[in-house]
Amino acid sequence: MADTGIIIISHVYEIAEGINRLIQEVAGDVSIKVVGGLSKSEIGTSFDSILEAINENQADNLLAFYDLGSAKMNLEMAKEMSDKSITIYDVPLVEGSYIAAALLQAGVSKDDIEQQLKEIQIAK
Amino acid sequence: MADTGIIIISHVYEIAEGINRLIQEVAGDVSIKVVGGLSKSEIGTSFDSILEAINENQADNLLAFYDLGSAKMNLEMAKEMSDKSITIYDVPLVEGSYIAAALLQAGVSKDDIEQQLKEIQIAK
Amino acid sequence: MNVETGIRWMELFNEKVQAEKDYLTQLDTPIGDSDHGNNMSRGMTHVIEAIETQKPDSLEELLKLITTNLLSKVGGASGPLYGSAFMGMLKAQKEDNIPWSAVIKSGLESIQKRGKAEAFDKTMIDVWIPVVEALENNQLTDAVIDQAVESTKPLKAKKGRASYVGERSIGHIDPGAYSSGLLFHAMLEAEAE
Amino acid sequence: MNVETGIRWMELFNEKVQAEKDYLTQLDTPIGDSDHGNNMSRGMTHVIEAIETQKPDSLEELLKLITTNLLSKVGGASGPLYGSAFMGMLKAQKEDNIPWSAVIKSGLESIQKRGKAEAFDKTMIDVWIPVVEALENNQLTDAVIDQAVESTKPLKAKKGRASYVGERSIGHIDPGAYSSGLLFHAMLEAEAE
Ligand SMILES: Nc1ncnc2c1ncn2[C@@H]1O[C@H](COP(=O)(O)OP(=O)(O)O)[C@@H](O)[C@H]1O
Ligand SMILES: Nc1ncnc2c1ncn2[C@@H]1O[C@H](COP(=O)(O)OP(=O)(O)O)[C@@H](O)[C@H]1O
Ligand SMILES: [Mg+2]
Ligand SMILES: [Mg+2]
Ligand SMILES: [Mg+2]
Ligand SMILES: [Mg+2]
Repeated sequence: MADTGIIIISHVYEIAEGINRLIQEVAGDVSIKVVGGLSKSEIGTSFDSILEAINENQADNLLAFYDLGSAKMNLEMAKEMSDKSITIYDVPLVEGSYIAAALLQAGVSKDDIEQQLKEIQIAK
Repeated sequence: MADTGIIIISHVYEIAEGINRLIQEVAGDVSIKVVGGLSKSEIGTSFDSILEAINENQADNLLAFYDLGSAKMNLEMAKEMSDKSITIYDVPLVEGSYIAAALLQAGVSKDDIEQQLKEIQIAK
Repeated sequence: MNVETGIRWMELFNEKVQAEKDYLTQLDTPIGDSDHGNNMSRGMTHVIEAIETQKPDSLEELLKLITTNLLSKVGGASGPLYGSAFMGMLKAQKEDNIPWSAVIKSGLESIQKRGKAEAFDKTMIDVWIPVVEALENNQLTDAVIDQAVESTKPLKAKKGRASYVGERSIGHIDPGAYSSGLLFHAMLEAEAE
Repeated sequence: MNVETGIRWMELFNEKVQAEKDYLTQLDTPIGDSDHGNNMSRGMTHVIEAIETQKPDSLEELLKLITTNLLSKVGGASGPLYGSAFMGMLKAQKEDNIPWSAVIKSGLESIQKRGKAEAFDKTMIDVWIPVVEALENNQLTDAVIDQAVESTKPLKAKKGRASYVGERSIGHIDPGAYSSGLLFHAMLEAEAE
């Protein structure tokens, strides 16, 4: 599944960078791009930097994870403007992206990953 | 509910610090302590530093949030060795602690907060 | 609406946002994350700068510029929402002889498509809905706008960050409703000039 | 078991952990986060240092020192688990005339209390359970230990990080089972000396 990657969107720079370190540990071969904050110090998300992360990710199929609702809206806009196939999951940011990364690394198919993510779906 | 605080345990330094920034934004009056990683660079959790965070938190009633299972085990050991009243929630780390912080800041009771957290409980 | 009035509209909206920046943030404190003033101020500063440097000479160019700047510079939920609103207006405005009320309505629909909010969820659309209705009947006044803003106070939030505090959101004006109020007050003023 | 044998046990365990550090990490790669070697190496380095500086002169002191160092220095799930194991052994060992098999059994029970794993969940307890049984029958050998470690290979993980990869955990030896194997090999060696 080398053509499936992960993008992580958080309102905060450190959260995104920290998740990157956490999941790199178990998924060194998975293409992961993270975006956190409007800048290193400003909290928020922006459509531009999400689109940038989508483009920078080597993979054409992306599993996307976010923290709070407003990140999701920007993610959806970026998805609509991108040619890549992007699936946004309403699952816990840290826990969901960790599971997806571990499974991608283990070579599990996207369908099977979605099955597992469904079990931790939450209203966000 | 000035005597109710929050502790956040993550395997990664940046995740804990980032969550602190995210929830301080909505809960400036809530006593929050976070612990991330074994050190700034090493991923993991340790019983000692969790106990330290528990003690440093001004509040005697603590709502505790963690990322992955091994953090929970250390959290449980620290809970057993502390005199404070600590409740550990099996909810998404970022989303759960954000909701709890926002509600504590709004003056909502612990029971009502637990009701809301139950809705996002996951197997972790 | 032509491009000159449109530019004036944005200038007046910007003035109001900068003047009421602290109040917008204050509204976003009990039921949000205290950044709506900052968000709107940053976004509108960029819109004004872009107007000055790019000097749009059609309404279409103006709406495009507003859309991209709000989308990428606001930073909060209101970014993609106001961005979507102006994108919806841009699309509608391309149609021949479309009335202005229909353009604003298209903006509202885009906000709803993006944010999935319904009427009375205590969001900015609780201002947009009555404004569109009044526009359709040629009855939009400052009083109509103020009343719509005020009507968000008793509501319980069902969308956005305010929904996290549930019952506790009751009794506070929604910050996005207030900034939308400023937007429509500015529109009336620009049209009157 | 007396304090001298206990210290020798820890020295031998440390030697094995340091010698097989890379292999432990390798086992933790397909089904974990590639740190079990580092975790155990760091933890045991502290245990040995503490033995050298504190010079425990009773089994109780020794077990206490092992407990606190593993708890606070290992860093992974194996920290609270091995820490709990030695804490359980410490408690049991205080009873008069308790057989060593019962002390180890109390360690096992503490691991289960902490980690909630059952037999065949593909964790370290899949080594501890057969070891306790063999000890009770006075039949613990290196072969019994090796077989227990190997038995984790076909299992599907139900606890710990390996459980996240579900089916994909099948076919790999559990790293914590392997390090527990080293612990018991070291115990047999220390007792034989
Ligand atoms: N799903 C939504 N639909 C419509 N409006 C929304 C939605 N979510 C939030 N809003 C509006 O956005 C405003 C908050 O904007 P802002 O504070 O800038 O963003 P954030 O909540 O991300 O900090 C709210 O007051 C509300 O009017
Ligand atoms: N709940 C549990 N019960 C028993 N043993 C467990 C449990 N969770 C993990 N383990 C053991 O811990 C080992 C992993 O240890 P380690 O890699 O040091 O920690 P981590 O998984 O936190 O990185 C596993 O191989 C397994 O034997
Ligand atoms: Mg806000
Ligand atoms: Mg915000
Ligand atoms: Mg590990
Ligand atoms: Mg680890």
